[in-house]
Amino acid sequence: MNELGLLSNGVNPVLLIVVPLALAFAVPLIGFISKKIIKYIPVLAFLFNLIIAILLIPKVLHQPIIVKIGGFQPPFGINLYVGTVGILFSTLIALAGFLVSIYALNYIKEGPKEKYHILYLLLLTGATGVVLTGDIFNLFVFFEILCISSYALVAYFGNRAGIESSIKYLIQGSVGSSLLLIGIGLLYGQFGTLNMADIANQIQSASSPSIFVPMVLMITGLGVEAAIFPLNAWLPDAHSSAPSSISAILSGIAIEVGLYAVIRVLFTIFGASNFLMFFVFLGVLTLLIGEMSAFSQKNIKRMLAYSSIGQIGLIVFAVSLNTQYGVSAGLFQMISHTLGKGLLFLAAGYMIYRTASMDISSFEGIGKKMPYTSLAFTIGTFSLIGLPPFIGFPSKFMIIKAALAKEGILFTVLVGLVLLGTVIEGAYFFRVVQVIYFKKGNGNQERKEAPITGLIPMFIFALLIIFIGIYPNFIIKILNSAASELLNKIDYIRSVLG
Amino acid sequence: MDRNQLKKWFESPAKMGHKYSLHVVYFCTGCGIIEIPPSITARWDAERFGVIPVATPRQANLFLITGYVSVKTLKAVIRTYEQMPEPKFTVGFGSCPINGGMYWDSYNTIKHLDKYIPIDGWIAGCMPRPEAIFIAVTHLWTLIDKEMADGYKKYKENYRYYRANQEQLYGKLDWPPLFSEEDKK
Amino acid sequence: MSLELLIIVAFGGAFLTYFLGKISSKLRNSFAVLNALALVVIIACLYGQTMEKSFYFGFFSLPLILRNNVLSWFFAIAISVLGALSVIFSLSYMRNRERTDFYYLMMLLVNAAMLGIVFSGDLISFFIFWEIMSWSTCILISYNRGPALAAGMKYIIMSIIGSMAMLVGMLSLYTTYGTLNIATLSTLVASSSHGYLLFLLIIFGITFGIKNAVMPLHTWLPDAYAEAPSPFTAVLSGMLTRMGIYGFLLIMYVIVGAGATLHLGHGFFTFNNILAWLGAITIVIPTFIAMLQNDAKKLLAWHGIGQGGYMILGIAFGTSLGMAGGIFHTLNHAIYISLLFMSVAAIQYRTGGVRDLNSLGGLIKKMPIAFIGGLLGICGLIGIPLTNGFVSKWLIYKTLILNGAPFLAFAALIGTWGTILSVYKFLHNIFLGQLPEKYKNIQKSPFSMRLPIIVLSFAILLFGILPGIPLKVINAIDVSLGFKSLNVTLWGIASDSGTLNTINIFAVVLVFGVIIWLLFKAGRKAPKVDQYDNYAAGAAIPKGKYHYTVDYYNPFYRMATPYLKDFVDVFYMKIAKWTQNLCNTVRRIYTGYVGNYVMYIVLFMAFLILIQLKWSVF
Amino acid sequence: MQIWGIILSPLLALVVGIFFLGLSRKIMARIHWRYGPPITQPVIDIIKLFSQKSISHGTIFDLGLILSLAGSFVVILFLPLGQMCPLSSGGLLAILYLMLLAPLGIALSSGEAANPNSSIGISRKFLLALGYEVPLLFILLAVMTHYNTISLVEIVRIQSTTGWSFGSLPLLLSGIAYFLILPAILGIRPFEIAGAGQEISSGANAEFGGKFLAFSTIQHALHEFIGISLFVNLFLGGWSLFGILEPITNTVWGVILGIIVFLIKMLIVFILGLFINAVFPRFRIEQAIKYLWKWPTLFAFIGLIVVVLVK
Amino acid sequence: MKSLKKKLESSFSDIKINITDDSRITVNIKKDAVVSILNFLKNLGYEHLALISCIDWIEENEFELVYILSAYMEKDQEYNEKEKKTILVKTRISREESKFITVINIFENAEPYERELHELFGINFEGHPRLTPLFLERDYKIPPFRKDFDTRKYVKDVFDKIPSIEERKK
Repeated sequence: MNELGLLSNGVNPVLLIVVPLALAFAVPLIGFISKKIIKYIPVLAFLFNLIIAILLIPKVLHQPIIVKIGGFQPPFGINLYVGTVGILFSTLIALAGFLVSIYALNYIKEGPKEKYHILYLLLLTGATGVVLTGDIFNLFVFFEILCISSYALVAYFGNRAGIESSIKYLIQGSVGSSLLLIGIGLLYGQFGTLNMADIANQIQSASSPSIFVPMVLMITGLGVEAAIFPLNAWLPDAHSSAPSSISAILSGIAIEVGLYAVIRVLFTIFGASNFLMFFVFLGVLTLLIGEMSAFSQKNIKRMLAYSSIGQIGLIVFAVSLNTQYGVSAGLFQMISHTLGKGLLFLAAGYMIYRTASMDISSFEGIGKKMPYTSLAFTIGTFSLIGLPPFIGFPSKFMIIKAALAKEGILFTVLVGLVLLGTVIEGAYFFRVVQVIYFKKGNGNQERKEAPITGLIPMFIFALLIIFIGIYPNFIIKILNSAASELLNKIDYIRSVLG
Repeated sequence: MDRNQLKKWFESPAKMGHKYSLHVVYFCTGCGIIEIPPSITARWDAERFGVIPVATPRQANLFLITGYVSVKTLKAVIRTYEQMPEPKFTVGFGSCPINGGMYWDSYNTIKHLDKYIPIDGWIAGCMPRPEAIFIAVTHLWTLIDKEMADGYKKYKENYRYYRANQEQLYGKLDWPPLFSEEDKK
Repeated sequence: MSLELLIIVAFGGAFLTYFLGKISSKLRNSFAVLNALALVVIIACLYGQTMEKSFYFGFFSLPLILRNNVLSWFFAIAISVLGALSVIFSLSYMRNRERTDFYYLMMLLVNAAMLGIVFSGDLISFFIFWEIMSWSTCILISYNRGPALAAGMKYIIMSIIGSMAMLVGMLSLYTTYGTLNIATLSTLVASSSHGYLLFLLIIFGITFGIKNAVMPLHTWLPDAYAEAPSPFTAVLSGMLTRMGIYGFLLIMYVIVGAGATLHLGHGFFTFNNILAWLGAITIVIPTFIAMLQNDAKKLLAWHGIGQGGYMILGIAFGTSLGMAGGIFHTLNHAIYISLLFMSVAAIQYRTGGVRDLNSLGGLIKKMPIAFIGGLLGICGLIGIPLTNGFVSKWLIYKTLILNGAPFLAFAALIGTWGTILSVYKFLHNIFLGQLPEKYKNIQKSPFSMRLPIIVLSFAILLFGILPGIPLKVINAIDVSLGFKSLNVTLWGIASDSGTLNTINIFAVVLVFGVIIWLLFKAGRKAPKVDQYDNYAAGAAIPKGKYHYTVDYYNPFYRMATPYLKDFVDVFYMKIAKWTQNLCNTVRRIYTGYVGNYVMYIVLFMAFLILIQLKWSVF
Repeated sequence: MQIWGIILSPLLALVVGIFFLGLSRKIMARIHWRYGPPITQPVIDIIKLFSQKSISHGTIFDLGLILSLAGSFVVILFLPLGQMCPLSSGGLLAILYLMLLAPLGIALSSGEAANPNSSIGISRKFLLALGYEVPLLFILLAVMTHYNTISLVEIVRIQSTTGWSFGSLPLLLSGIAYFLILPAILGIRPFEIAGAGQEISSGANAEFGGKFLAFSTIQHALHEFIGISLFVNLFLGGWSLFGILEPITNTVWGVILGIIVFLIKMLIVFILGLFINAVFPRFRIEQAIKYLWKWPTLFAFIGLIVVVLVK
Repeated sequence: MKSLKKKLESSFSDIKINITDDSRITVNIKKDAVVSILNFLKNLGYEHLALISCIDWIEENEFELVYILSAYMEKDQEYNEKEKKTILVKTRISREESKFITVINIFENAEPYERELHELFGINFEGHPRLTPLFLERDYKIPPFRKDFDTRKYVKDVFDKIPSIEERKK
């Protein structure tokens, strides 16, 4: 009952990690009592997480909370740094996790359900952990939890494609994490400490080549998970063969967390500003390659996977503009991508479930059979393209404004390329909408709508998309403070080291 | 020539008009057509009589039937005649339209053309020369003057009989009768 | 009568119609018509008052401003009247079609979006309404399935490119000036550097060029007009494509200001001159391509592009007369092109969707009202003196000639003759000539179709004979845009260098018409005759084979066809094919072997380190 | 003065037009070395046609013809006849567009006649119009830019002071071009494609019976009058004769003399044109368009360039 | 000419061939061998079927069909009268049944000739696609070109029966 205790003296952010972890291990125990309750546990866990995160937001806004685990003073003990960025991401993870767990209530029927829920809880704890930790080794540990559980979940269906893609994902992921570990080792060897703030503090004094190698190693390691261009070969296979709920989480949460890690490493630890210029080009390259390969896809989930790569490229482009407005635009795009892509994957899940095939041509006339799901799908596509009433529009608005704010013909050209990517995105998404609504469906037309538990998360996602789309000021405050926290690392160090 | 007597002009301009501007639709049937082109060109010049060849029966008021009329061509002749506007005159060339001429016993030529359409004037001669045509034109003038060239009126009054003759020859005709009962009065 | 009430009524009405449709189609129809008429009434009594209201949404501290001035009122009244007429028209046209509630929702949504565009006072709401308009149009274009999907796809790609260009232009304005309110912008922008002004004009020019189908950007228009359901094509061709003109007016004369735009660049290469020449090309080539079309709606679509060239020519010329001509031509074009599309729709409705010019004929006997609509429509299109087209074309030509641009005037004038030829082919193949057997017993078009046709035909004649009525409003627009005013009389323009007096032309034509009609009556009575009592050199008239329609201007086709293919469209198709192949090759990067993927990761790292060692960039 | 103009000029145009028709048949006959009909033959024809009973194919069949004749009369009112110009609002542009009424009217009525011959005739008439319109527009633009006005009355007044525009160098080329396309505008001899009697049984008036044919011939006569009077007004300075008539310009005698001079000029131009064109066989429509777009357009285009350069 | 005569005699039984002075060969043959000989001659180079005519031997109660064939001149040969070779293939068919097979599949241009013979002689050719009337407007009980068709009697009962307008009026 000590959780309640912790509740008393103000909410302790550590709960965000501890509760899902505990419940993850409690699942097999509860399994003995009755198999049916298991699938409700993740729902409870993330509902709890969501409430705590929302409660913490006002506190964190005026000054970040440093949680010292085991009473050791930093830089010795592990500490959690719950800044606005951290809380923003954890609310996002909790929200998405909560909704997808409702979706999974009766989406996951066959196969080892118990294992699914354990891995699901572990995956999201890993994600929350990465977001909140202030210590790079701790970052590595949570990162590993996240990756391993996602390897397993990708192979959940157990069919040939699932296993093959999860093996590929495993190999690349492990290569990435080993590079990450070497990087952390080098840093530890050089500075003798694992605490991010401490390293950030001592880094100015160190000579540039000696810190460049660990930086490259860490960025490549994290980049694999963050799906930046050359490193994201695993993403299309993993997302298309995973169950839809998992691919929603993977492309909604896992990639964003990977990207958060890369940004945290780049901005706070190394603060290498001219490296960011390289990242701008990398972002645009990822965007174009993602959109182009999505354009020629026939399979709906592979198309959505490639479009996730495109969106990631857009976010990287926005964040690496290295201005306050740019970074907040990038974070805004992350939120819109999580909501939009999550909605798309959930809707696509039930469409595939009903038509029992993944290629787009089988969706003809589904607008009639599943009106609400296809409406949700259309809202998702419109928001990703960036049409006014939906969340995609303000985020694209901010990105282009940030890009144009930087003088120079180079950035106008890059904006041109980004918009070219949007045009291609508009083209292939409209092609799908055309197939859904305007092709005459063959065969029976009676309505086989998705079940209620499937419709509720979609409905909430759609509601959020429209609400934030119309009223973006609602989250602008959090975004700006998160961006400022990321950008100026001095007060990060001061708040941790005191 | 009495063309320039103004008094006549004012008495009946319509009749004078018809006399001095005979627009011809010549129907190239039989051997008479060879005579028409020379009558138009420089040597004989029909235009000085106001006779000009025109393309369609709608614009014409003189119908020259030059030579024998076969059973098949008679259909076209009747249709052209009916398409011509009201004060219309027809002139038959040579003896064939009169009584079949040298084809008197042929199974395929029409013997008495005036049983099917009214003919106002005949020109003798097994294909009359252009001078004969012009003489016929002058005669036609006198006929018009004396109100005797009234073939079209006869056609209108006893259209029923003409129609009966035509249907006796062809069985059922595939165009509606020109004058139905009521507009005859 | 405030503006936001108008917007609420427009959008609310659209969604309400959709839900009413669920209850009963009769209720929905009457509500749709009522809603459209209500809009007309509200806008009508907004005349004259210029007002501005701003509402603060939570959108990055950017207000949504609605304002009404004489320019937006002019466009708004045209949009609402045309929208009402097309809704009335589609009552019977869409009766036995499926998904009609969806159709009405989209129709009223498009109207509402256009009103929004016209009344929006700042660029962000302009952009939002613009997006809503282009999306609902693309859905309506691909409404009847089949080839319409390709047309919809082509339209949506071009309009996304257009709106992206506008987004970039708008945001560069926002970053440099911090505000998007059009009124404040118009004061601030005039002062900035020529290069920046040119950049702005080109970016916004691309968007409005695509929408108004200026020559190189016109390829979406023929397919979109041909495939969209006909009542919507009337709205699409009438007012929707002319939002491009409103946009051009907005950017060239409101935001950048008349003074600045007119001498941007030097000598021949000023922005206006290039735009004028583009307009001239847009007049000539599509009009002659229109001659080759065998599909009635495609033919009218190509004319839509051609007439767009006149408006661009009028506006780009920057004198008050030219402006008046351009804007007046926008109104006239809206009237007669929608009239023509409605008469084609009436024909389609009766002949079961046939719109191929080679298989129709003689429909004047069966559908006289559609014929009158068609006839007055094409007279307007050509610019016959008593119709409204003549007045606006006269204004445009006068400016071109008196300002020393004879070659532009030549392009415009030769465009008229191209129009005459192709448009007479349209009228002849559908209405005149022999009536085919299968259309022997079709009835007249229903009343709800005849009403709009009659109203629009009357409007053509009214504005043709009394052009003063619209010209007064247009003169006010000229003054508001900063040009000197013309002395507009009720029957035309009176100015020192040549007056136009349509009343005495009308009087003279009427007088002589009556005299000759009496003379005609004096002649002997000519009885009416059936179409088969005809001259065929004595032979019987072959039923159904005696109507000359197939390649009507054959001698000209043989001479001109190789040059009149739509090269621009072929070029765009090549680009589309090329991007498709590029996308396929790009996808091939993901080979599917894990070995390659791991190699990518290692190569990426090696690449970074190599860069650092060699040039130490980071 | 203006009311006189409105009554007098159409009648004068009618009489002169029909006289030209008769004259052309007489001259054509003389060229063919035959006597030919009396000059008054067209009048006789018209009287005969009016007394004939014809058929009609529908209301548009009649109204189209009425519109075309009314259109021709209206255009005559806009053309200055000597000093007298009844109506001048809208200038040369209005005349150019009013000249569209006549062919449109005939096109409508012959279209309604449901006869392929008349449809082919109309399509050829419009193609021929397209053919001669290209050089004609260049010419009109050259004149308008040269005198920097769009009103014909103004052009005639300037010519009376500064001498005929046929004499001034830049407009000489345009004048020659106009003379080259004059037969095409009038639709006579080599360019008789639209009303070809033999090939398409007189094209547009295939189905025109009695009074319809009369109206059509009158319209054709007026059209010839318009074509020539436009030429005379634009290039031969309307009523002015090398300044001789200068002193008595606006007296009654001056006006009458002006009209006579104008008509004489028209007669000369007409006869000259007739002599040149009577010997040509009828062109095919492709040859006509190719010819019209080759030499006359070249002259007119160079004329326009010269005018623009001179300004 | 001789070689052709020998060749024909060798390949066809009971065939009578005689060569007239102006280098023309007439071949009389049974009706069932006509198709084979026409094919044979066509391969020999006589591709041009000039005419099919018919003679009405009323006494022998037979029709005689005459197929007139000639050879096209080679391109390089210029035309001279002597070189022109024409062949007449004659055959006899009985007058009552007046039936024969069509040769359209050998010579397409035989179609109008056969229609004419059908209309004027009453011979119907099996396999002919369109045996519709060609020249005559009215239908005749006895086809006019047959010898037993009396034109004067026909004229008397058709044309003279039609009264003039005055008689009909009474």
